[in-house]
Amino acid sequence: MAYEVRLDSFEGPLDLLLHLIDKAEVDIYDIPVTIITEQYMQYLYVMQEFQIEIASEFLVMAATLLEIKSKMLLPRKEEVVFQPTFEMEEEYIDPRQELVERLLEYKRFKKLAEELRDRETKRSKIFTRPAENLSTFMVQVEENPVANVTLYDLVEAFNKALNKEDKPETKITRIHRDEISVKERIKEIKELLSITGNVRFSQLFSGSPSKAEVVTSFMAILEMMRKFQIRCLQSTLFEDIIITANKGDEQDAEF
Amino acid sequence: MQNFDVEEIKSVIEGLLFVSGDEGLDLKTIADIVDLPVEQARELIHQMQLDFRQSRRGVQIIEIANTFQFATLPDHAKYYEKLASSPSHSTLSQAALETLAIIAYKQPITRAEIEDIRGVKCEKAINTLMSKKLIQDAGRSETTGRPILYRTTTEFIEYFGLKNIGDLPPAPSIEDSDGVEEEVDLLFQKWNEQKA
Amino acid sequence: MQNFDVEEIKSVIEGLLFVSGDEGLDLKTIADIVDLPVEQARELIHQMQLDFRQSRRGVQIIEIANTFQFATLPDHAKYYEKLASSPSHSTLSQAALETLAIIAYKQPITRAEIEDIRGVKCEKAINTLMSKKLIQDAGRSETTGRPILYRTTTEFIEYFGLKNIGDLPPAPSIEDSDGVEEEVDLLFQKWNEQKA
Repeated sequence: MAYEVRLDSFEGPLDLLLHLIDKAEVDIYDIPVTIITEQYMQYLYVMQEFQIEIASEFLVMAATLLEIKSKMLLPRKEEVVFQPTFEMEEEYIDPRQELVERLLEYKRFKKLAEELRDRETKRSKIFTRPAENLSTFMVQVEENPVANVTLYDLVEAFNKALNKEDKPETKITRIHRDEISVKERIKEIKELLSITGNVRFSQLFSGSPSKAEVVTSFMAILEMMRKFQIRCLQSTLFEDIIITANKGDEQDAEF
Repeated sequence: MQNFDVEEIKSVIEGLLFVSGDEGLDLKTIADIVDLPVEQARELIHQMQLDFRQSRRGVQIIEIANTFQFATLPDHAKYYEKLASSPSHSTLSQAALETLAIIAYKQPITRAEIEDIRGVKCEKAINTLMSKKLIQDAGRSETTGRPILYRTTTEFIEYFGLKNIGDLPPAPSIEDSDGVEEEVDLLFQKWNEQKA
Repeated sequence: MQNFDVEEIKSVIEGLLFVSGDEGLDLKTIADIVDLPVEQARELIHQMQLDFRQSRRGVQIIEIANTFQFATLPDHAKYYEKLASSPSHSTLSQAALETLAIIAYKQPITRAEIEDIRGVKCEKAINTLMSKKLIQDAGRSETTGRPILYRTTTEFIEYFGLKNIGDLPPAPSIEDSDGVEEEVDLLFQKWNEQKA
């Protein structure tokens, strides 16, 4: 069999059918169903022989072909003539019609895919270079390059970057229980400060803290800053924050 | 520009395209910078494209995704392959290409609709195309189950070196099929509406 | 090269210099690629430098540290300034925004790590962000190859109107991206409650 070489190289049953029709050099609008079905079944048989897993779509198509074949065997026109008038007016639908339409549609996109392949190849033959870094040409008074971007957009962009994998649709709502309150956290930080005088934000945690823990701590610090109990220093963005106790204010603490 | 020195403006445009690299520059920006009406800038760029060919320059000006940019010549590919990376170096599988073709021409479209046309599952192809950013979610269909709709991205246009989405190869018409031809016309109509 | 077509070789060299970008190419590499003796290649490049000046090209070929590369013309600086501050240059693409978000939350981070998360190359996005001064080098990673680390700049905080790190919404973690949105919501909720 000539198509043995391409055994599993078909994209699906439609692809295989198009190949068989093409090989048999028959009109796609007038498919000799008996012949094509036989060849199709033969192909499946060969696949089986070679122990290639046959996708269910191929089997569904086999059933469809057999169905069409049996419908084609039913007598038509001659009989219709002897039918009562109202049934005669019913338009005869070729059992192959739906399949032919599907094949034509698929063939169209197969051609388009070839076109795209062509473009892909052409495109791969030309090269460009990355844009130059224009920062040396930046004038001192700069426009805000992110004037139209909000923080929300930034978070959104991050989520989008993280969530590109298809996620399962099931959503599990997690209920977060406050393991530690802001009040308690303030107390802990104060204790820590009374020993060391100052502490790094990162030192407030051991191991890998939960997000709730980080936020609670952060809010505790903000609260303490508001009450002038501590001072915070950060040399540059995302540098560790250094927390220093404000002398004399400890007594006022109401926590 | 007070003294309209064509050669100088061409020279400036060359420099602008050079520094913009594969980001390209749209006509409006070029026109603004050289202080010319858009149509005049377009005319100059077309002249430059001709100049470049005539003087056998090693680069050409191409139009991709509504921007102009420099690119090397296809005939010279063999010299550059070792040095440069091309965006289309990794070739897509047949399954991915077929899926992409269907999305490009029928967007927005659901996975089930694509599978109907291809006659096979295409979850894998869709995942590949998503991870290569050639397609993206386009909301959800109003039909039962509200399945995700897919559409092509700007990266898709860049990957295939198209001028814009309307620059897609025309859908081939199938011989003697009135129905299909009509459908093709309809598609084009849709495209044009989208472009407008 | 059997048939010594000078114009063709010049054309190839132009493309070579174009694609090699800022790194430039040394004479030996150029000569090897076009299959000419080094001296002949040098002679051709010198000719090209003259050609470029005579035909008022918008770029020039310069020799830096024994490599040849393209460079812009000093006289055109004002146009590049205009480009650097043009609207097209001041809006961020989705790719750039995603890259910026990843750097903001995971800094310091290498390009390879960003590409792992995004699933696509982001050299272009990084260049854009660098030229807009939204990110900067932050030394080199200790890992193999010692790749460059990136971090956001002071300008970044200013542009986003942040007062300090606390103004940046809490970072969702990669491990449980399922619940990311909910967690962010939850944190905002908590934050607002506290403020109230």
